[in-house]
Amino acid sequence: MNIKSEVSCLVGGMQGEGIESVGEILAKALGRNGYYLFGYRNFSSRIKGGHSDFHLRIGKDPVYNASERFELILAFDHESIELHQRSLIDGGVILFDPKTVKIDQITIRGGIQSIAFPFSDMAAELGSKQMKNMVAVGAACALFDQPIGVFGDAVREQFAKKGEAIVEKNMAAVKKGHEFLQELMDTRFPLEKQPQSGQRLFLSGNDAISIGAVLGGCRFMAGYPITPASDILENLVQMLPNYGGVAVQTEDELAAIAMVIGAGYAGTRAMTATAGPGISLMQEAIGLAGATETPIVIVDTQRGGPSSGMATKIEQSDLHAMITGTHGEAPRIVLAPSTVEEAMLDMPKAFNLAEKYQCPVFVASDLVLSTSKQTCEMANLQLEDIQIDRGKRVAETELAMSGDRVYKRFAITDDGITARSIPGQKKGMHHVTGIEHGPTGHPSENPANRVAQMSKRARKLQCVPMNDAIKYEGIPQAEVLLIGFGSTYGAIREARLWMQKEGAAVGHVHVRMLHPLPAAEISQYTEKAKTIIVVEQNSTGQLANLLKQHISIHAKLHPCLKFDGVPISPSEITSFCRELI
Amino acid sequence: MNIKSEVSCLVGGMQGEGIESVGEILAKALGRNGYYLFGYRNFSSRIKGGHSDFHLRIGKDPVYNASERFELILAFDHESIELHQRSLIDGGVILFDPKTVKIDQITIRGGIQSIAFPFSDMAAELGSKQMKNMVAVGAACALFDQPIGVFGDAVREQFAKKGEAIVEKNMAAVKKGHEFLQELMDTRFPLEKQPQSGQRLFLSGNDAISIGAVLGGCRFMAGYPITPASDILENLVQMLPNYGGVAVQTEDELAAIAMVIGAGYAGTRAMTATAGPGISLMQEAIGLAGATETPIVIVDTQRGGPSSGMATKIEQSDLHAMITGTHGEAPRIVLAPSTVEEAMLDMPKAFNLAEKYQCPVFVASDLVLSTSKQTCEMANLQLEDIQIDRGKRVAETELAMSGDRVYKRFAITDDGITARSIPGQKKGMHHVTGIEHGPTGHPSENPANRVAQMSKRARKLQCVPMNDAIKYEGIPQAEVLLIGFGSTYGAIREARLWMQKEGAAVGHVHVRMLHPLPAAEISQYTEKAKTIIVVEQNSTGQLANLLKQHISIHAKLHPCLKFDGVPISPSEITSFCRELI
Amino acid sequence: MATLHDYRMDITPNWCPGCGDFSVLAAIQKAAVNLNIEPENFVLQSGIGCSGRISGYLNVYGMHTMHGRSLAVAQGVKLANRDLTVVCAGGDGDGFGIGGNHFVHAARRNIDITYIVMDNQIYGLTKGQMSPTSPKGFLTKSSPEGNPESPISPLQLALSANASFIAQGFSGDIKHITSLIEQGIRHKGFAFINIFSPCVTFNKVFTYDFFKQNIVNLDDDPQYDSTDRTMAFDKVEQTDGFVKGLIYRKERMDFVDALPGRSGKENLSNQDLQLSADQVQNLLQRYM
Amino acid sequence: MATLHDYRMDITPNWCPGCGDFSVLAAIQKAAVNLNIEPENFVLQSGIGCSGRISGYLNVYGMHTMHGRSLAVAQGVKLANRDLTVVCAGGDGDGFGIGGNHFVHAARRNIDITYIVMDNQIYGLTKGQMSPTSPKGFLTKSSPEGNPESPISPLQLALSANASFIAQGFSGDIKHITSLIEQGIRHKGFAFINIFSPCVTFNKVFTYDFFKQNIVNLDDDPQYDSTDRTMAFDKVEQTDGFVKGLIYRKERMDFVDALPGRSGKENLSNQDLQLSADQVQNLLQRYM
Ligand SMILES: Cc1ncc(C[n+]2csc(CCOP(=O)(O)OP(=O)(O)O)c2C)c(N)n1
Ligand SMILES: Cc1ncc(C[n+]2csc(CCOP(=O)(O)OP(=O)(O)O)c2C)c(N)n1
Ligand code: SF4
Ligand code: SF4
Ligand SMILES: [Mg+2]
Ligand SMILES: [Mg+2]
Repeated sequence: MNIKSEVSCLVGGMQGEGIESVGEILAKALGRNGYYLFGYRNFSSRIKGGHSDFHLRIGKDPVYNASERFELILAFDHESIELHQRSLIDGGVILFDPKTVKIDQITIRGGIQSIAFPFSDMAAELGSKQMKNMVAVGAACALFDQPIGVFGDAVREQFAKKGEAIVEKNMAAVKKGHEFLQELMDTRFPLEKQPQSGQRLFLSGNDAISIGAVLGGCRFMAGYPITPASDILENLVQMLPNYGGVAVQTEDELAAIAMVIGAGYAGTRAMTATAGPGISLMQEAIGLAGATETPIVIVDTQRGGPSSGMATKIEQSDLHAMITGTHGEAPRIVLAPSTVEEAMLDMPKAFNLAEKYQCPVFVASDLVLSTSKQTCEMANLQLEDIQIDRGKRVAETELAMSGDRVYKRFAITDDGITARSIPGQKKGMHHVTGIEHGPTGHPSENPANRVAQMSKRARKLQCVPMNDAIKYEGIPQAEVLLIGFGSTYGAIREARLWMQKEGAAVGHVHVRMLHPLPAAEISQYTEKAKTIIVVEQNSTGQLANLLKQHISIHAKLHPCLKFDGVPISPSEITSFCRELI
Repeated sequence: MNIKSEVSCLVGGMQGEGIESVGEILAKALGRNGYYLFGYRNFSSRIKGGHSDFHLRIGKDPVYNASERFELILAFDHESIELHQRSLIDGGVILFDPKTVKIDQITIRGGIQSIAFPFSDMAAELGSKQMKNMVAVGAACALFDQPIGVFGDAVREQFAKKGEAIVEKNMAAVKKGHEFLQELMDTRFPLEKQPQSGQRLFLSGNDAISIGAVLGGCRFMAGYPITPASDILENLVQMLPNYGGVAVQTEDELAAIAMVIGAGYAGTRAMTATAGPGISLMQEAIGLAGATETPIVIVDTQRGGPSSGMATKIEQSDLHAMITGTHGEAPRIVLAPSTVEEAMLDMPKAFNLAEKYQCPVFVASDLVLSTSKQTCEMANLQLEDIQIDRGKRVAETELAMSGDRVYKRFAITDDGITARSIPGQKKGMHHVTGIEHGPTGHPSENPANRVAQMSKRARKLQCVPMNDAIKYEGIPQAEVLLIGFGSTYGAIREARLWMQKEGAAVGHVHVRMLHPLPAAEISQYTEKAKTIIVVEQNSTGQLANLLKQHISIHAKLHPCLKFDGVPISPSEITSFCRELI
Repeated sequence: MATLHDYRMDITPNWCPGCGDFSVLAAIQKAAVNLNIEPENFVLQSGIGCSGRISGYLNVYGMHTMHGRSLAVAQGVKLANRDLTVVCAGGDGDGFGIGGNHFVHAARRNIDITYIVMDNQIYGLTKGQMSPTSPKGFLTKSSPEGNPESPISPLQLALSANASFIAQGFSGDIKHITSLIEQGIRHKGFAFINIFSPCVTFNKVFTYDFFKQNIVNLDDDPQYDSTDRTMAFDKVEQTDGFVKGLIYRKERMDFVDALPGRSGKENLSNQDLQLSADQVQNLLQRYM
Repeated sequence: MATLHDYRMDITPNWCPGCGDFSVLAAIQKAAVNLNIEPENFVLQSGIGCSGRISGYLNVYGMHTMHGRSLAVAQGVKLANRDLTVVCAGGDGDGFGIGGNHFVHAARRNIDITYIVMDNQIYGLTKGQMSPTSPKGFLTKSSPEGNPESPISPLQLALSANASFIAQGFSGDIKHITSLIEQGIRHKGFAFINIFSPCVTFNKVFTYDFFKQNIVNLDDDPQYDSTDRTMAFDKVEQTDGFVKGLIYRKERMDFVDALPGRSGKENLSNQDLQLSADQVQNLLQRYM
C-alpha cells in the first residue's frame, strides 16, 4: 500500500443536496492538517435537481487546479459514476449510496471497485437523512487515513449556529462513516503525513476578491446579482458595514457602475463586480470613467458567452470587452489574477492603480478562479505589506493659495496625471463631463485641446509599471513557450512540469496584466521560442490576437483553444503540444 | 480671367440662422446645371448661436471631399473670416454682411479682397431679414458666372409649401444679390460650362442610408435620437408608412435594438441607427442577435468618443465596439461605405447579408459621411439591379412533411447556415435563446454541442464573399500604400492623385468590409508595398491594429492618425507621407 | 383546433418541485387553447430568470431574450406581424428591476401584447437576492440584515404608466389566472397581469398559505369600478397590493392604430420588398 | 456665508435666448444661497440634454454624466459622502425616457438627494423629437403626423414609486421654484421637483403663455392634503398634470438609516483605509 503525496476525490449528486458541504468540511479539516487543497465545483443553471459535483484535490505540495484523476468517487446519483468513472485511477474506489444509485443499471469499467455505502440510511438512523453528507466525510477521511479527530472543529464550526445537539449528531455521522469504511476495507489511499503548517486560508476566488477589496480600502460596492459574481456582492453586503462601508444592490448594472463612478468621484474607493451581460451593459459608463478620469474598479468573473451563453461554465472571452470595450477610446487597466492568492492581492493593487492613474481598472477573473477554492498561505500573502496609495490629490493649502475660482482638474501634465480635488474641498470645485473638456472640465470643441486631452489620458498608461505584469516559470531559454492568463495557470503549470520531465525545453509566461499589455516583457521570451502556444478558454484566441497585434510572431504562434465550458486539463495541453513539436 | 473647372465657397454665420439653406439652394441649382458637389457642414453642440459653417465644393468632375481652399467666403459673422481666411486662395473674395461683421476689428490677410455686402439690409428691404441667405445665393451665383435662371426651380421647391408670394419674394432676393454683385465686380471665378448631365441626386450619407434601407426592404426601424444618427430615424418615420412599414422612437437604445431583434425574428427586415453611446448600450443585444442567429442591421454614424465625446465632430473610433464588442464571441459583419453612393447601396447589401448569414450587420458610417452631402449619379447607382435575397428559409411544404414537433432551427450544417422558419409558419415552431442551445433551440450545457454550435456560428462568416470588400486605386505595384476606410476616402484619393502627379508610386486600398477582414485581398497589396500608411481618424490606430493582428506588417506600417474632430485633409496626408518617404 | 397536446413541449421544466411557475405555464397553455389560437401564431417572449425559462416549455415560437428586455423584443415582434398573438412573460426582477423602464413605456405605448409577470418577490435563478417587490426588512442573501428599500407596487406603476389593462392573480388559483390571461390576450392593447408565483426554495414568507390567507378578491367588492384609475390606485393602497382580479381596464387606441396611414396595418413579414419603379421615383424625388 | 457670486460661473450658457432652463439655474443658485450651503459641499449631477448642460454653469462640484444615468451617479456620491448636498438635474427625455428606471428606483430607495427635471416636453439638444411627456398627437420631428403614444405622468410615476417628496413648478415663476427647491433640499430623502421649463425653439405649444393660463395652483385648494397619496394621484388626474405646488410629502426612513450598523453613517471619503491587525483577523476568520 503506497503512501500518497496527493489524492483526489469527487463527490457528486443532485444540485441543492448539499454536495458541496462534503468538500467544505473535508477541505477545512485537511487544510488544518497541513495539506494544500483545490476544490472545483461543477454546477448547472438550475436551482434544485440536476447533477452537480465537487472535485477535491489534496496534496502535500501546493495544488493549483483540479486533478484529472481521482482515487475516490462518492456517488449520490448515477451521473457521478457515469460521467466520472473513466477518470478514476486503476484501483480507484466508488462509494455509492444504494438509496439513490441503482448500480446494476451502470456498467462499471474494469480495474475499479464500486461499493454500496448506505449513506442515507445511516444518516436516517442517526436522525436526519441530510447528514448523509457527514457520513461521506467520515468515509473519505478513513480511506485517506486521516485521524477523525481533526474533523471535530470543522464540523463544530459548520453547525455551531444550529446548536450543540446538531453538532453532536453530525459528529456522530462522521464517526459512523469512518467506522463503516474501516469495516469495509483497509485504508486504501493513505496520505503522507504533513508537518504542522503555517496559517492557511481556504477560500474561493470570489471570497478572496471580496477580502482583497476590503483590505484595499474599498468602502463602496454597487452590484447586481449575476452568476458567478453574486458572491462578491453578498460577501461585501456582510463585510462592508463592519468598516462603515456601503454595499448596494442596484436595479441593474447601468445603475451599479454609475453609482460606483459617483462614489469614486466623491473620493471613496468603489467597485462593482459582474459577468458578461453586465460588462456589456457597463460599456458606456466605462467611457465616462475614462473621460472624467474617475478611479473605479470592475471585477469581471468571466463565464461562457455570448449573451446568456453558459452562465455556469468557464470561458475567458471578455478580453475585448474589457480592453477595448466602449465606443471611442478610453484608458483603462486590466489585471488578470491566476490564483486565489493573486485574486486577493490584485484587489488592493487595482484600487491603487485606479487612484494613481485615475481610470477604470478591471480585475479579470473567470468562473473557475472565482468559484474554485484554494489553500492560501498567509505567509505568501504578506497582508501586512499592503499599502494604500491614493494617488495625486491636491492639498487644501495649495487650493487656498490658488487664485483660480475653478480648480484646473484637467490641467495638462507631463505624465498625464493631474492632482484630483474631491467634493468638500474648498476651492476645489470644477466640472467633470464625458464631453471633451478643457482644464477646468468645461466642454471644449477646440481641436488643439482635444488632442492635448486625448494624449494626456493615453499618456497615463505609459507609466503603468510592468514589474509584475507577467510571471515566468520553466527553463530559461525555452524553445516551446506556453502563454496563458487567468485560471488556466494550474493546468498549464502541470502540463509544463510533465513535459519538462520528459525532457522538453518548455517555458510558461502567464500574463498578469492584459492591458496595457507588457509586450516588451513577453517579447523577451517569444524571441527565443521556436513554438509559441497560447492557451485560452475561448474560440477566437483573444489573447493570441492581442499578442499578434503587438508582436510579429504570427508564424510561430499556435492558439490552443478550448470553449466547451470545461476547464482545460494538463493532458489536453500536452497533447496539443506534442502534435505541434 | 481663368475659367475654372472647380470652385469652393464657405458660408458661415450663427448656428440656427439658416446658413445651410444657402448651400442647399446653390447645390440644388448647380447640380442641375451638371456640376458635381460636395457639401460639408461644420457645426457645434448647441441649438442657437455659436458659429457654424457650410463648405461647398463645386466641380466639373466628381468631388469626394471638402476642398482645403476656397475662392469665396460669405460671412455673416466674425468667425467665418477669422477661422477661414487663411484657406482662401490668393485673389479670393470675402463678402461680408456689415450688419453683423465689424470688419475693422479683423485683420484681413494680404492678397484677398473683403467687400461689404449688405445682405440683411437688402433682404429687409424686400420684406424679411431672413432672406439674407437668398441674397447670398444670388451673389455667389453671379461670382461663379451662373445664369440666374437655374435657381428658379430650386427656390420654388424650397419655399413651395409657404405659398407663391414667398417664392416670389425669395426669387427677388436672389436676383437682387446677383445684380448687386455684378455692380460690384466682374465675374471673378467663372465655372467652366458643363454639358447636360444624367439624372443626379444631392443628398447626405444619412439620407442615402435611409433610402437604401427602404430600397433594401427594410420595413421596421426602431431608434432613439442621437447626433448624428437622428436624421435616419426622422427620415424613416416619414418614408416607411408609404410602404406599410413602421418606425418607432423608443425609450432608449436598449429597447430599440431589442425591438429590432423581435422584428427581425418575426421575418421583417429591421434596423436601428445610432452613434457611440447607443452602440455601447446595444452591446448585450448584439450578442443575443449573434447567438440566436437573428438578422438585424445597425448603422453606426461614428462621432468623437469616448462617452459624450465630441458629438458634432468626426471620429472613426468605434471599430472595436462594432467588430468585437459584446461579452463573449458572437458573429457579425461590418460594412464601411466611403461615399454617399456606397452608403445607399450598402444598405440593401447589409440586409441581404444579415438574412443570408443570419447575424447582425453593422454599417459603419461616420459623422462626415453621414452629414455631408454629395452628388450621386443615378447611372452609378443602378438601383434597378438591387436584389432582395432573403436567405435560407424553410418552405411550408418541407415543414408539413417533417415528422418533428419542434423545428430544428439550429441544426448543424456544413456552411453553418440553417434554414429559418418564422412565426406563423405551421410546424416551424422552435425556441431561440441567448443560452447555448441544441438544434431545437433549447438550452444545452453539453460540451460537444457547445463546440458544434460555436463553430457553426463562426463558420458562417467564412463564407462571406470578399469580392467588394476592398477597393483599390492607384498604380498597380505601389511602393507606398495608403489604407483607409469610411469618409476619408476623398482626402486619401486627392492626396494620392497629388503624389502620383509628383511621380510617387502610390496606391490606395480603401477597406469596404471591416469584418470579416479581407486580409488576403489586402495582403496582395501590402506584400508589394515598402511603406504602408494607415490613415484613420482615431487616436489608437484601430484599423492599423486590426491589420497587424492579421498580417505580419508591423515594421513597415505607419499609422497616420487624426483625432481632433476635424476631417483629415489631403495635404495632411501628403505631408505625413513625405516625412516618411 | 389547437389542443393542449399541441402546446406541450417534451421537456421537463428545471423548476424546483412546487414552484409557482408550473401553474402559470399551464394557465398560458390552457388560455391559448380556450382562445383557439394555433401554436404557430403564438409567440412567447421571456426574460432571464427561473420564470424566464418558461419560453422553452411550451411548443410555440418561443424567445428567451435578455434580462429585462423581453417586452421590447415582444413589441418588435407584434409590430412586424400584427397577426400573431404575442405574450411576454418573466420575473419580478426582470420586469420591475432591470426591465422597469420598458414596462412603463410599453404600458403607455399600448401595443397589443400581453405581459405576465411571475412575481415571487425574490431573485430565484441567482439564488435568492432581494427583488424590487421584496418588502422592506425582508431577509435575503443580499439583505442579511433586512431589505433597506421600499418595494415597488407593480399595479400602481402600471396605473400611472397608463396601462389599459391591469390584473393580478395567484398561482394557487389556476382557473382564475387562466381566465385573466384569456382576458388579457383578448384585450386590444397592452395587458399586464401580475401573478404571485411562490418561490418555494428562497422565499419562506410569501408562500401559498400566505396568499391563500391574505389576498383580497376584487369580486367580493361590488362597489369596485375597474374603469376608475383613482379608485384602482386607492384599492391597491388599501390592500398593500395583495388583491386579485381585474384591477383596471379601459380600451384606448392602440399604438398601431395611431400610426399614420398604412403603417403597421398589415403583416410586414410576408410583403413583397422589391419596390416598383414608381415607388423608387417617389423615394428619391426629394433629393433630385 | 455663501453668496450668489460664489455660485456663479463665468461661462455664458449656450442655451437659446428665452430658454426656461435659465430660471432653473438661477433658482438652484438662489436656493443654495438661501440655505447657506457652501459651494464646495454642493454637488450637482446632470444628464445629457440642453438641460444637462446646467452642471457647467454654476461653480460647484459639477458632474455632467450620461444620458439617463445622472440619478445613479448622484446616489453614489451621496452614499460615499453624506455630508454633501446632492442635487441632480436633467431633462424630461433624460429622466423619464432613457432614465425612467433609475427614477423609479431612486424614488423607492429614498436616498437623501434632490432631483430636478426641466420638463419641456421635447428633446431639445437633439433638435426637436418627441419626449415621454409630449402629449398624444404632438407634432415633432420624429412624429410629423402626431405622437402615437400617450405621455408619461411624471408626478403619478413618482407617487407610485413611493417618492417621499413630490413637487411641481414652472420656470416662469422663479420665486416659487426657488422655494420648492429649498424645500426639496431640506427634505430628508428623495425629493423630486418637476419644472415646466419651456423650450422656445422646438416647442411652440407648451409656451410660457400656455402655463400662465393653464396651470392650477395647489395653494388655491385649501382642501388639498399633500400627505394623501390617493388624493395626490387624483389631483394629477383631474388637472391632466398641469398643477403646481407641493404634490406630496411624507417623511420616511431614508436608505442609509435603514442600512445595518455604521454602514454609510459617516463620510466614507476621508476615512483611514488601512485596517488594523485585528480587523484583518476578523475579516479572514471565516476562511481559516
Ligand atoms: C444583464 C444581466 N444581469 C444579470 C443577470 C443575472 N440574472 C439572471 S436571472 C436574474 C434575476 C432573476 O430574478 P427574477 O427576474 O425575479 O426571476 P426569477 O428567477 O425569480 O423567476 C438575474 C439577476 C443576467 N442574466 N443578465
Ligand atoms: C445613450 C445616449 N443616447 C442618446 C443620446 C443623444 N441625446 C442627447 S440629449 C438627448 C435628449 C434630450 O432631451 P431631454 O432629456 O428632454 O433634454 P433637453 O435637451 O430637452 O433639455 C438625447 C437623445 C445620448 N447622448 N446618449
Ligand atoms: S428557485 Fe424558486 S423560482 Fe426558481 S425554480 Fe425554484 S422555486 Fe421556482
Ligand atoms: S433648444 Fe430648447 S431646450 Fe434647448 S436651449 Fe434652446 S430653448 Fe432651451
Ligand atoms: Mg423573481
Ligand atoms: Mg426635454
